[in-house]
Amino acid sequence: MEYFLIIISAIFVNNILLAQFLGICPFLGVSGKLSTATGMSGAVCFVITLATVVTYLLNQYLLVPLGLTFLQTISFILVIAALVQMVEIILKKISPSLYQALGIFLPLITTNCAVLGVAITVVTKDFSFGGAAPHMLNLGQATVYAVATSLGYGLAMILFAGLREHLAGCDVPKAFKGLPIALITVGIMALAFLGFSGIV
Amino acid sequence: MTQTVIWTVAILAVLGFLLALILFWVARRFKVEEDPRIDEVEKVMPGANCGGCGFAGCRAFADSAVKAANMDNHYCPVGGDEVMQKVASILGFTVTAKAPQVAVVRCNGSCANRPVVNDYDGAASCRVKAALYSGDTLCSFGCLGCGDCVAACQFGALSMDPETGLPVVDAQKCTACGACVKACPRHIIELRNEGPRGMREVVRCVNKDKGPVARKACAAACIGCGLCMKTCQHGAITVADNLAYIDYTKCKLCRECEAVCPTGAIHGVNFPRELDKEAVKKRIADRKNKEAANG
Amino acid sequence: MDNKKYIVSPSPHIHADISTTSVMRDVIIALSPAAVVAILVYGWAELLVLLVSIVSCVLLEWAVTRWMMKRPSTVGDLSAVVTGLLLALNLPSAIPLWIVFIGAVVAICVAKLPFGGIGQNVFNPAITGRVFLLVSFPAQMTNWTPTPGFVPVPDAVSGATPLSLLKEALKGGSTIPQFLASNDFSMSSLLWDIGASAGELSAGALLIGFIYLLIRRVVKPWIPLSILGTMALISVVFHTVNPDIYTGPVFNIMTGGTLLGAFFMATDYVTSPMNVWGGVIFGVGIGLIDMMIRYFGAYPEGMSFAILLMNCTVPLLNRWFHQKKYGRT
Amino acid sequence: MSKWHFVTDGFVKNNPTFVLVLGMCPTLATTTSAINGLEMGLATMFVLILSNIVISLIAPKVPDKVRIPVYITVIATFVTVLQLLMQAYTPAAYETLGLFIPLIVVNCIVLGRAEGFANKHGVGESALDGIGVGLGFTASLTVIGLVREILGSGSAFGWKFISGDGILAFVMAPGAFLVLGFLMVLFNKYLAKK
Amino acid sequence: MGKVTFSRGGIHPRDCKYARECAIEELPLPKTVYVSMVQHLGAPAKPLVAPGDSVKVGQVIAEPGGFISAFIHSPVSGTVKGIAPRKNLAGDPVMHVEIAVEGDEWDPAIDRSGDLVTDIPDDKALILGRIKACGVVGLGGATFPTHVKLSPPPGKVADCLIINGSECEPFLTSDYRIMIERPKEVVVGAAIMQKVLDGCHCVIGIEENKPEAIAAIRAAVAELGYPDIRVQVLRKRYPQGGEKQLIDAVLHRQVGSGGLPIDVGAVVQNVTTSFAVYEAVQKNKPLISNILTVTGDKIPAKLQHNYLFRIGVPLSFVMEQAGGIPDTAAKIVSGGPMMGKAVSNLDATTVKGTAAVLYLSEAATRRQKESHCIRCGKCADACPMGLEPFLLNRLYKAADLEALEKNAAQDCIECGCCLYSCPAHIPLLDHIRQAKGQVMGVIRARAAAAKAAAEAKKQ
Amino acid sequence: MMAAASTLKNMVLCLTLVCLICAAVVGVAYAVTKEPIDAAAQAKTTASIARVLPESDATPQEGSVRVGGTDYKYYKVDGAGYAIISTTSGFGGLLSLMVGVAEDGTVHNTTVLSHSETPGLGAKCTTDGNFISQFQGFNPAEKTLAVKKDGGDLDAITASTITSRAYALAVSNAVDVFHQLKQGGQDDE
Ligand SMILES: Cc1cc2nc3c(=O)[nH]c(=O)nc-3n(C[C@H](O)[C@H](O)[C@H](O)COP(=O)(O)O)c2cc1C
Ligand SMILES: Cc1cc2nc3c(=O)[nH]c(=O)nc-3n(C[C@H](O)[C@H](O)[C@H](O)COP(=O)(O)O)c2cc1C
Ligand SMILES: Cc1cc2nc3c(=O)[nH]c(=O)nc-3n(C[C@H](O)[C@H](O)[C@H](O)COP(=O)(O)O)c2cc1C
Ligand SMILES: Cc1cc2nc3c(=O)[nH]c(=O)nc-3n(C[C@H](O)[C@H](O)[C@H](O)CO)c2cc1C
Ligand code: SF4
Ligand code: SF4
Ligand code: SF4
Ligand code: SF4
Ligand code: FES
Repeated sequence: MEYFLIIISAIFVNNILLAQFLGICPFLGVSGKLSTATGMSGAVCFVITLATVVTYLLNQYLLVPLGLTFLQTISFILVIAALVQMVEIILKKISPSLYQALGIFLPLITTNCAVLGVAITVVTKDFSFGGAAPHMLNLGQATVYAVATSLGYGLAMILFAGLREHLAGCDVPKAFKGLPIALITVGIMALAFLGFSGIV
Repeated sequence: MTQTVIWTVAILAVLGFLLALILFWVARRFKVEEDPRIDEVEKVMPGANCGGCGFAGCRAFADSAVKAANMDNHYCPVGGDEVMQKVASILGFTVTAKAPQVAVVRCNGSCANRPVVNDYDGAASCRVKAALYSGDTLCSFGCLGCGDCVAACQFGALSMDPETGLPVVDAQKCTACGACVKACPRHIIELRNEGPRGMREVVRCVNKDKGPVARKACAAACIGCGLCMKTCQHGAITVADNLAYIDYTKCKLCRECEAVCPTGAIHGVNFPRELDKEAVKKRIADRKNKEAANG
Repeated sequence: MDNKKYIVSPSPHIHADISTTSVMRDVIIALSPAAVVAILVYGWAELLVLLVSIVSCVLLEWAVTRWMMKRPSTVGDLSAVVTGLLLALNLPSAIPLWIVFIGAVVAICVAKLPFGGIGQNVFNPAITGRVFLLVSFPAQMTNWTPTPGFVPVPDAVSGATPLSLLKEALKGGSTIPQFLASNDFSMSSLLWDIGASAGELSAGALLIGFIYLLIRRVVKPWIPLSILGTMALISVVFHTVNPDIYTGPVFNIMTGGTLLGAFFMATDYVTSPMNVWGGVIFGVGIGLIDMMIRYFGAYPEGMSFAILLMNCTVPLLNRWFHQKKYGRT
Repeated sequence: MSKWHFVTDGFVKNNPTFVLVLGMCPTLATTTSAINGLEMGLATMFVLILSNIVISLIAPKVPDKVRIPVYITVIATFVTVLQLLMQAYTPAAYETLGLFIPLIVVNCIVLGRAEGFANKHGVGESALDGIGVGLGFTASLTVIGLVREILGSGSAFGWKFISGDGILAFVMAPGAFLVLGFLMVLFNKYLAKK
Repeated sequence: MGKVTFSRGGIHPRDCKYARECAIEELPLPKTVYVSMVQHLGAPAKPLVAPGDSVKVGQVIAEPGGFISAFIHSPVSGTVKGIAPRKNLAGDPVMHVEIAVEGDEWDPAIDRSGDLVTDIPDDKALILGRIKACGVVGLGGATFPTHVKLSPPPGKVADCLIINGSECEPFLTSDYRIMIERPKEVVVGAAIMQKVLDGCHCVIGIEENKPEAIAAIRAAVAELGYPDIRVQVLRKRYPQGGEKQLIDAVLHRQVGSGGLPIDVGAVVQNVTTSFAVYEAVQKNKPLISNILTVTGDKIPAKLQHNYLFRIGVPLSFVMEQAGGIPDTAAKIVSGGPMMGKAVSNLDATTVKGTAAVLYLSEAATRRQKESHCIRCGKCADACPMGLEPFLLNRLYKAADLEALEKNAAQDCIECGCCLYSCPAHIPLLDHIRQAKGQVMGVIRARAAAAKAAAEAKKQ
Repeated sequence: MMAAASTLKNMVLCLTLVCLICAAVVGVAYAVTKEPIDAAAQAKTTASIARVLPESDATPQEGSVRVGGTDYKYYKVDGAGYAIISTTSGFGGLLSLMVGVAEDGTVHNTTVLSHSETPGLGAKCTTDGNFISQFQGFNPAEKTLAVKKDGGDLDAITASTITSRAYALAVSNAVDVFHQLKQGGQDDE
């Protein structure tokens, strides 16, 4: 049950993009086309999950025992940066078309707050689901949390990309063209997602 | 305390070392070869992605140019010679300079010259109108006035003149990409050499009807009388299908044709002074007389 | 023959007697029974809310298109009137009028015109306005004290909708039977939903309007049917499993904004899928989300949120579902 | 030649929020009030200036393949230093800004300037650029925060001018997006023309 | 069998068959006729006469210019004045043979008597030869050469001949008049074609709003007693007469995209074509005349007519004879209000396929200002081909040819239901027609390239 | 300026070196700020205790106790009472309070240590004077620690019953902890 609540919470109630404001730059940047958005979501999902697990272990078995939790930021980002670069190199080889589409945004996953944000949140925040006492997530829960969060990222991204593709064919006033109307769209999406509040 | 510092340094150093090692290995294992010149060429392209070069966009152009044996089939009209020179130097080719061109509208059937005889009520599109019928005037060759060319120009170089109902080209903005040429269903727009200081001599008519029919349809129509052809000393003018055409590569801008055209279908643009028709006519007459005397 | 200029155009040469304006006029006609009932029950206050909402929507649309967007005004198509009307029918009659105005601003100047105006907005304007107000003014938006009406009504429950009272009670740990016992109204009187937003007031009036729309072929029934069907199905299952904390299908369909939303707001052409099957998925999604919010969420009911959320999926549904073509399998 | 423009560019021409559209997360998350926006902006500026300086110094010696990890390490160092300093001297601000202080590491502006400016320019110019972009960022955040505070809480820089609540949506997530969107329209319309 | 109709889309415009009670009158001859060389689908015909030649009614004056093309005969007797381009309906120059009318002398091979000939020749080749020699083309709109249609390509068999008597467009009444005035000839024509198609079934489809025609044809069928011809009543719905829709309604079969009726074993011919086939085969009379309706909205009854006209008569002459152009007319259409062509050149001449001169008032025809699509889906509901016109319109504007082809722009039959139904008054069909043309161009180019590649491989 | 080549040696050297230097910087910064950070944390605790308990010269003694399966951290201030940290689930997440319970069992004052409630709604639990003042001098023996909707004696924050409920529960739990401590204390003595 707790896993289920973690999933619902991470995807809908505390959606990483629409409620937590993490990873907005690539969200705005690559959502112009549905295909790109889908690719990016996949990449982010993969990186977030991997990064969360690795950093969780790093924190749990190295930093905490040594009392070096102040090194979280710097060591986490190092791990993430290396991970992303690896994904980039591998993707370029395996799927050049996806690589082309994601263009400059792959390196930007490194600087995607979502990845570091989830990694840090998981090891610093207490959670409480379904009336359980506040506690830190264990490795399994952290992994589920990471996967669900990135699914929430993907959901918002894909919906948004669909909306933006539609908007591309609309006669949007000049001053609103591009990002302003995109931001207004996200704003209303965020408004809609507030409907889920209180579910978990 | 010092212990903390030591641990800090140790951990980060080891981490950095390990990561660098892994990265290096991955980079080697998954190496991809791509011609780096594609990126270089793309960088010097204008990036308008207008397709004026005949490729699907600037990158497609670059991709193809890199593979090409020479630059004959690759010319970016927007970037012009300057850009092509750069591309050629990247790829080690030579290019022959092309004279700068500009779009020219070859119709002068303004509302005043060409009476409207019916009331078009379909979609505001030259294409649709052309597919339907010969147009709302008696000229079945001239401009339809719905501005498809204006919509096609992504450089904002074309606009409809509300007074004449005809498109006008802003030569400053025109990049000679040719989009308007393709868009016009009546083939009214043509790309021509810009000419010295922008001076050009143009027959502003495409009507191929016989003289009287053309005349009835439009006061400014070319009636194919051939006076201009006879006058031109440089052989720049041909008349076919009742229509005169000036070959801009041969035209020497003497403006004699303009002076003799009975309907005023020939226009000189960007000349510093207005044409003194009588003076030119006199000059022609003198010359003819002399020739007659000699011959 | 003569010099008359005859019209020339591609075929067809005739057109159905229909326009955007006529469609919107039908929606207005269809909504008027509900509006009349609301005015009768809630009196002058309701009338003012309606007036302020409609007038602000229309004036804002006019002013913004003319002065800020520099485009020909589109108020003639009456869609702003529909938006104003639906917004008003979604608000409590006791709401301060300046809040109504803010709702209109959001509906027209945030949800509609920045997207290019009629036909191009991706979110339902009236619902965006209402949800914005719900989030921004939780106290005022949940004050359902009935204002004095023109006709006497029995059983006036004051202060809150039965739904929100029930939600409170359930969150506080009591069960439905306890709730009914501790309040002096019966389940059936809950259905004659007095402390509710004007539009929720009368299922009958809404149904009449909807039937009118069906007859005039303005809307098709698939979306409302799939919403109501989904809600009924979920309620039946949950209610059967645990009647103490899960309300039943009749209650869920007859209370809150369900009918108004299903009949008039989920069917907005612009913000719903074009295809029948897309529409069914859209409706099922709305039903699911609304029930999820009703049973588990912070809000007593979630029709507006559900529609707004499913609005986000419309471009994708339009992409995935297409009409069956002649001669192709 | 005056280098003053490296600073002023950050306000309009290279405005990180409205023109470069980077660092959106803190921009949206921390601007619930003018003060919060201001604090976030200053914190970012601190890192931006220092990392710009250091990166412009070391850039020539960094191999391409490890460029990003190296830059990030440098930035992360300054962020950690900032975290420690804030914990020590401005604990209240540290708490309000929360997660978004460590996230300065991944603020696209910082890395973006490192990649896009500092590794091609000298130390002095990089420092000025850091100041300019940092100030631009701070100014944008403060303005967004101010608008959201006025609309959402009926106060400005903590000074309350109406009793009761404002329009709550503006202090919540949707308001962040909407305010940014509409401010961007105004920015494009009135400032960016120059 | 009850009433049938096609399975999707369609609209219900008002009938407006004001001229239904007007019996067919013979139109007098003008002084000069102009016979167009483009009166059929396919290549223009090649003139066989020279200026100064004198011709008789029914004499061949032009031969087919290709496989899909047809003979053209002189509709009058007189002297050929000239062969020159002349503007057609749309103002485009087209080759015409100008003939000065002198008397009315017919080619003697033509049987001009009114007697009904019911004995059908046995020789298929002979029948087809006569149809071809008489220049019969489809009179239902497309003017496709009938003999081509009646010769299915090898490997394809017709199992049903459908005679199209739906006349689903508002205003038009010429098919209706033929059915009630010459029902037997129509039925004999059908039987002839049935024979050519090796005795397949034959269904005569007539819309329910023409009860008299249904009765007349039924009576004729019963009286003549040809085997396997039946009358099918169709529900009133436009475009019931579109052949794809008609086949769907009658046979419950759908012709695939880019396919022909014969692919599903059907051949569709119009009732007046059937009449023309009768005259060609039984009376040796070439297609030199046809029936047209002169009608319109808000015009007096005396201006409404059904005329038997000689092909080549200028439209202006027809209108003059019919009582002049009414003042209320804002648009003159050649053909029906849904598919007809607006006339921009009143001096254009009638051709084999001319079916009506229609006067429309400003109120009935003026297009309203276009506004934004409100995504009501009415266009998609109305489209009988199951297309999504709003989408095609958008894709056309985005110049996305690939997506246009994927969404079947090429399948549009140009019925106009979408534009008719759109509350936002978007010129959907205007754009879709363009889109269709562009997609067809792509498809043709691809087919040509494939063919060239295949040929290159062979060698 | 040309970057150094991406050879193995360069890459490893560079990254390791940078890490080394950075680590040193961070380590030193940590060493330097450790004391001020601890002091700041201490100051915050002291300030919180000072807010929730009557003035006293005694130094707070930190302790921890398990009540109902949950561990509670508390500070005992001799002569003033107990400052108990009590955490419950609010609307948006956890709501952590420090509750000062005077020796006589009345609540002296409360303060919010951390919360993630909605700004403008639940977040008012830190600012809404009317709400907060209800807890000052609250005597659980006389009144019920619950919001009025639940049959208690507390007015909820407008439109934030859930937060108010969580707040009341946290205080009520703290009172329980106090009683447990009292009992335990008596047992000890
Ligand atoms: C939209 C549409 C409507 C049509 N309506 C009729 C009609 O009412 N009557 C008719 O005979 N043909 C109609 N046609 C033409 C038929 O599709 C078909 O071409 C014709 O019946 C074939 O007979 P024909 O070759 O004898 O002309 C219509 C075609 C289209 C595309
Ligand atoms: C290029 C072309 C080839 C055709 N070939 C045949 C054919 O072989 N057999 C046939 O029955 N009809 C053939 N048709 C006729 C069409 O099926 C159709 O009857 C004609 O285009 C008129 O239809 P409409 O009036 O509905 O447009 C052909 C049409 C075209 C355009
Ligand atoms: C976006 C959003 C945020 C909310 N935040 C809070 C909150 O912080 N605290 C709270 O108690 N309720 C919050 N609520 C819940 C509602 O305000 C709920 O109606 C209320 O708690 C119960 O109503 P009442 O307090 O008026 O009885 C929130 C609701 C929404 C939609
Ligand atoms: C059947 C129907 C339902 C409509 N429902 C709404 C609605 O719920 N909210 C609204 O703002 N406008 C509604 N409108 C009006 C209009 O379509 C809407 O404002 C568009 O979103 C404007 O682009 C409706 C119109 C129709 C025809
Ligand atoms: S005017 Fe024509 S050629 Fe010139 S830029 Fe515009 S589209 Fe291209
Ligand atoms: S020049 Fe051609 S495209 Fe331009 S308005 Fe005239 S007809 Fe249309
Ligand atoms: S004209 Fe074409 S797209 Fe429009 S309804 Fe008819 S078949 Fe469909
Ligand atoms: S009928 Fe017109 S308004 Fe309706 S969907 Fe089609 S194009 Fe849009
Ligand atoms: S600041 Fe750019 S992704 Fe968060």
